[in-house]
Amino acid sequence: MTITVQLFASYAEVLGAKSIQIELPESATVKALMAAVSKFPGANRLPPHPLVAVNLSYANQDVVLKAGDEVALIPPVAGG
Amino acid sequence: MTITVQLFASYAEVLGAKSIQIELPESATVKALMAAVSKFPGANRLPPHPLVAVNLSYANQDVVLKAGDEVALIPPVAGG
Amino acid sequence: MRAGIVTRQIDLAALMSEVSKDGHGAVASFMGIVRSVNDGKSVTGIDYSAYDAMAEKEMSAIAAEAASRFLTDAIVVEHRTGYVTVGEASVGIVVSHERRAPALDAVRYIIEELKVRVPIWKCEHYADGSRDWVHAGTGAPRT
Amino acid sequence: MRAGIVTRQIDLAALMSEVSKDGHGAVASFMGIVRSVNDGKSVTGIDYSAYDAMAEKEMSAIAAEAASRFLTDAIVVEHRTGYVTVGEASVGIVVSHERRAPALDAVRYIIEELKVRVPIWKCEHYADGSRDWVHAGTGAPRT
Repeated sequence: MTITVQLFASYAEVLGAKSIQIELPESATVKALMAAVSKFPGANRLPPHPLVAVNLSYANQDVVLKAGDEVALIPPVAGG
Repeated sequence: MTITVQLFASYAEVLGAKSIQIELPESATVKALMAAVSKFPGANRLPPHPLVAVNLSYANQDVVLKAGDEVALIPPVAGG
Repeated sequence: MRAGIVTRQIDLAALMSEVSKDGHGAVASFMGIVRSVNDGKSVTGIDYSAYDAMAEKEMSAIAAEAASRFLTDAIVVEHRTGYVTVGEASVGIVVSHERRAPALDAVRYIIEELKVRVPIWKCEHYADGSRDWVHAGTGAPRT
Repeated sequence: MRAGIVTRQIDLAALMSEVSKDGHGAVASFMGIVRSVNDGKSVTGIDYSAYDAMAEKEMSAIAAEAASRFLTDAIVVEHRTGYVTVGEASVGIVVSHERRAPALDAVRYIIEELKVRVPIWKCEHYADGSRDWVHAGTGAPRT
């Protein structure tokens, strides 16, 4: 399955894109997703364990992804 | 000396005046003042120990009064 | 820093402009509003009276204490006297600060102290034509 | 109750009118303002960006939590995105309540939670033409 990962703020700058497409086997976890993300050019400038949101909620490494999930990497927040 | 005692809110209603004049010996205390006040008509409807302000500050029973002092009885406050 | 009694409507936006300060990142405010119901009775308005000179002295002292405790002098406090109808503000407090926590702390300090120290009184007027002096700590919870 | 992202100026007076509620005696507010100096550098403005859908979901969740904890639904929260110049508000929170303490508590709860949970980011622009992503907890104290 193809997962589209949205990127924001400093992460979008580091990876040079607003989103990236990741090809993953069915039932892959967030952990597998992040392993794939780490191979992208510029990903070495991401922190060790970036926060991930799946379908608008923060998700831990064990969450299982399915096709159509809305996935995003969340840089350290700084609202207010 | 004559001390003018300002009255406010419910105390002004109870004593039927915005201020009362009290005749006291020199160096009389707030306690003596209050003893004199308690003889005024309506003073039986004051609480046992009304707060007193002397020259815009809360004053205890031992404060010594002098001619020209600005004296007031302070009902329970209810601002805000 | 300014604290005083006013006899007109409280304009919170104006108070916010007044304390606005370059370099400050936080503005906290509190308004006390005349409630339509108190202690189960339908209220039409509150007639506030004050021992003006002492009230302004105490309000200024409270503002100065807040300035000293919370390290900002961008503080304004107004309490209205006279007849205030339901839904209108009786008191307005605005504090600007570099940071958010002390801005909120200062506002809270000021309203709590004001309630217990400042010689201001309220006479509630009810829909049935009656009226009553309201003392803090009696009857229904106060704002 | 309303919480959302806006791309225009925050009008706190309008937010206050929005939450105004018959029977409520207390209105508390907080505004976050873009500071002219941060971490010793002269700031001209902050470009705020957000993951809009998730930010609005989190802001709404925070408002709902505050409503449930502090027992009022008279809550409005706006966070602005885009370029916000020094002195302008980036966030506005207003809570109306019957009583003052929970009104102030709710405002504090909302701003504290917003700062740590809501996916919003700021890129500070400096007078020297440079810019930098600001992460909470780094550099100078944040408002």
